[in-house]
Amino acid sequence: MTLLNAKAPYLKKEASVSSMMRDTLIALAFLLILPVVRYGVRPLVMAGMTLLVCALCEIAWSLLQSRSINASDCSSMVTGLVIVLLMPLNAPMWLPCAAAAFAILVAKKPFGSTGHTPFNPAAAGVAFATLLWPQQMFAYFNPSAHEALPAFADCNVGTVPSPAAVLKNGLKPDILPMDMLWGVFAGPVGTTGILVVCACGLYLFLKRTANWEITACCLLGAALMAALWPRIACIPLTSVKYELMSGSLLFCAVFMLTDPVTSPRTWLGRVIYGFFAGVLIMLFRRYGAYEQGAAFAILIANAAVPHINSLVCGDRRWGEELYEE
Amino acid sequence: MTTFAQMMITALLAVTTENILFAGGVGFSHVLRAARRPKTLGVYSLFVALFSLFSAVGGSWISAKLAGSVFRPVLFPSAAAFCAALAYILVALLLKFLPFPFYKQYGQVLAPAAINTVVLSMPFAVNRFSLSPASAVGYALGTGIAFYLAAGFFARAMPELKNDAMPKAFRGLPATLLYIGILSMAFAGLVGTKLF
Amino acid sequence: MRNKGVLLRETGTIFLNGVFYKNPVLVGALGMFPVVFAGDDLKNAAELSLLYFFLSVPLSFFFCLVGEMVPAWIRPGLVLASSAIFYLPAAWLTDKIEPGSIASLGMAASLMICNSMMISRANEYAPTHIGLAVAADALGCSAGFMLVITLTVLIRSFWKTCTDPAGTVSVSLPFFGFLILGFLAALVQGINEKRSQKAGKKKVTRG
Amino acid sequence: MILRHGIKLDQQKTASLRHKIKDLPAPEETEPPKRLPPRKGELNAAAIIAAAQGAGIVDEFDGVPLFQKLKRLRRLKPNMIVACCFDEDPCTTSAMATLRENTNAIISGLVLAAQACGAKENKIAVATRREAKIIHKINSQADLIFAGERYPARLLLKKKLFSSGKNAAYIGAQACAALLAAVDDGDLQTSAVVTVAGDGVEHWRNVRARIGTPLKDLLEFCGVSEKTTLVVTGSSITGKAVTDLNEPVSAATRCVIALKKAPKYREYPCIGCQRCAHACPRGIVPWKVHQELLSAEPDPLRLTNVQKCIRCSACSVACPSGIDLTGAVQKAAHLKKSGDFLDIT
Repeated sequence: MTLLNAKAPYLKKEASVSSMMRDTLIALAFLLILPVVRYGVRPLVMAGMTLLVCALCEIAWSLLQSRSINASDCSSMVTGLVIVLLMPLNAPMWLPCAAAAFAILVAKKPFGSTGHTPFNPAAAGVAFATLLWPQQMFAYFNPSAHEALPAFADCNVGTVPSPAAVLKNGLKPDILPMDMLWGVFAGPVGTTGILVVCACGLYLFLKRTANWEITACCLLGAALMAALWPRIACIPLTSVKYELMSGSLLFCAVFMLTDPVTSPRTWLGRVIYGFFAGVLIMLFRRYGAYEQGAAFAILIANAAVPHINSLVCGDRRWGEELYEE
Repeated sequence: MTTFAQMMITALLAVTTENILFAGGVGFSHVLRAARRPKTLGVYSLFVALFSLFSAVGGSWISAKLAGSVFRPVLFPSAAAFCAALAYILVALLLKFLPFPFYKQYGQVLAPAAINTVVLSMPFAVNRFSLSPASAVGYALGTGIAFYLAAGFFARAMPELKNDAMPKAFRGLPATLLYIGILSMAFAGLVGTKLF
Repeated sequence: MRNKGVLLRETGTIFLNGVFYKNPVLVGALGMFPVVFAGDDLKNAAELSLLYFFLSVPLSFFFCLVGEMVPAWIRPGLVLASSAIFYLPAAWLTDKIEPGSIASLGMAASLMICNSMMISRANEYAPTHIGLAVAADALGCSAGFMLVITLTVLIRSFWKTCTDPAGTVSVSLPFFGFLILGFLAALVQGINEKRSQKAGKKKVTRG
Repeated sequence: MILRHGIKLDQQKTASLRHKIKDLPAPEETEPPKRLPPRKGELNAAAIIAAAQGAGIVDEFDGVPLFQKLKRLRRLKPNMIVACCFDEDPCTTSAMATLRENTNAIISGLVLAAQACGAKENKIAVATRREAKIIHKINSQADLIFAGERYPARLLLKKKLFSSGKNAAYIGAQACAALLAAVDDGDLQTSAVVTVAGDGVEHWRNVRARIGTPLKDLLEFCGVSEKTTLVVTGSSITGKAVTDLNEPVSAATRCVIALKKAPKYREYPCIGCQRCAHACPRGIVPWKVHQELLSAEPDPLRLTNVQKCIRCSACSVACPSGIDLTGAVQKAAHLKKSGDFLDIT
């Protein structure tokens, strides 16, 4: 038997970037089960199309760069799935595909894939879609009306304002906070199943793929803002419950904020980052132009990460020339 | 007390919703120039705040005087620019003859900080948001702070935008422009419509 | 005087650099505000290019003559003052060609006065170069500016067709302009990279 | 959580611990081992050290000859001596097997070592409470301390004892047993217990082999399969790949691992997950060192305490992106030590 010479750690490691991405993918796929059971096969078709577009963008970009195609891990898949889960179910099929293409081709690849993206690609994709197609992004179908949703075609069903929209106009959503838990209310595909999102979040924290402190501090910040300045005239507790469960705050806190590439490096930095993101999300909800301000808030929070890093890490680079001319 | 509170509110607005840097796209060549020299960043934005203060007050005074004339859309900007130029020359004169070597260190920062689109857009912002003189001062200070924050963000992000994992065509300026694009997309979510 | 051929080729390269290879907007990141802010329909683009041309050529010539005599620390103030003065005839001329254009442009036209591209050209380039070079550079820059602003307008109008009725206003927002500028700058940088590699290879094969 | 550095690895120890230590049959023509001359005077420190020197005992804890270590310890006067009967490498079980099989020999050998270097207390370090229960069944009044299962267990134990104010010395399990044999019946250290593990070997065993037997016999004794492409000695994390199999077994080789397929890690860019900083027991931040080396001109002032690295490569194992952080820290230490950066122009 010929023996070859290999480098030091010889044991099979369990945590690698692709295994972390696979965990996130499993957690995201879990979120798809509830809508598929309730509304038919359309979510699966949507997710499939978006993943296909992500893969095509990756291949096109590496062909353009004449670099080997299989160098990519499945982080673009995660971006695609996150974008699909933030879209309404009756959105036209090309909407998540356009957002995913923007996320991969503009927010991820030009900055150097995976390790060097300054912004979370999924957040950039959703922000782009919200800005360019606001009507399609916030037209949620009525879940309790039980209309059949076609698998492929664009469905023209009656749209109903989501609790987040009602909150934005300062009224009290007619659905009680407690039965918002079961997720039978108008909202994006993945964010309505509050219990499922919490379960997937717990799964990610236990497997140490995501850092729990970011999500905890984000929810804390948002709850504090909701309690101190409630948007609707009610006791602070119900305002906190409505704010946390409506819109995509919980989903973004668990899946988009905990992306290790765009979060600070130290524990204290992550606490500050989570709290800052929670407060920003609430500010965007109150003063923003659209009902779902989470994606924009995450972009600004990601821009502040280098600041938090140098603030907390203490590698005082501020003094001398950061970028030689 | 209320004028001070008014000033603070407009300053806060200048940084968030009425941020003419990100939502208006004004003066980013100067933000990048300031970000490339982080040592003089603080003084640069201080000068920007100072000169936008001059032009905001001067602008509202000039628009009051030129209210009647028919050539208002043409005369007003050139008058405002002229007064900004005068302000620069005065400040340059003043600094040159100061005892301690202030000018030698920050001299070459003074010129770009005084003559840029942020300063000249002040009178237009004052008209657009119909600010009272006190809140005009607040707005100018707010814009100075917004400039400082934006330049601080870019000074930190610049080393990250030049790594070698990026394709060669995107290194340096193109990545910075995309970075500005995505960040102003976030602010566009806050404002929603055209600022001016 | 160097012979005519060398002089002509040099001004040619200065002009070409101004237009594409060292385009002040895409490579120098100067004067992005009009492109980003007002670049959403062809009429605006044409008027702004005209205004820039009428404003920058006389300014550059003026400073080509007088630039040496003014001390360095006072020159930026003088540049802004003279640009304010030159703005009046320039605005009058553009208004003559397209009536009502200055009023419709509003802030974009008036902020042309302190356009950082023109200011830096007049402040640093004009005083130290001979008349012909300054003329070529001014023409090159205005042609480059027109190229960039028309490209931005074309891309934006394409995107306007495929967005939501409520989404068209966000296409003309500055963030979209910056994204387009980012990709155009990457295109220019890619071409420059290829040119320098080819030049490098050619030098190696010949040497 | 912040204090307990190091990483948790999935242990593969049960397979080789189930069986007793097997003796590799020595080839026939070797003559029986000679004996030490019987001791004349009474048993004092110098006599113990002379016996250790005579028997040529090599301490497998750090590969230092035992008599040199005892002489140095006698000068340093530690107030505690610890017998390390735990294995930090997930596949190795040689120390635990020796402790399980001759517990009393190790205890009395430890007493002798304590007497040799004048240490007041002597303790046996064991990995987990479960292990301690087994040992207490054999010999109830052995006092034990726990080293835990987080890799690198040795350094974490040293840190724990150092922080509790004890100036401790460390000695290997097989060295204690060999010391007792040398002092009581004067025979030399001729054999060492080696764990043979890895998916290239059919049944994983602890084998007591004579020092100097080539690895080939050891592997054939445990039934090595033809498809093994990689043989590693030392440890599965910081070990050395062996290319020719007639390399001799020394007292310090604790395990031999035969693998069918060398594990290949695809390298991704660093995603900043902070696991390497948590894993490093010496307080180095490996991802910052890696980032600094990648920057245009690495600034040595920013490579904080890089020279304290003990090359346990816990960071390379912890890194999900497969970056060779140990190599990066070594390069940084070399850059910092070599001083070729001092171009103050």
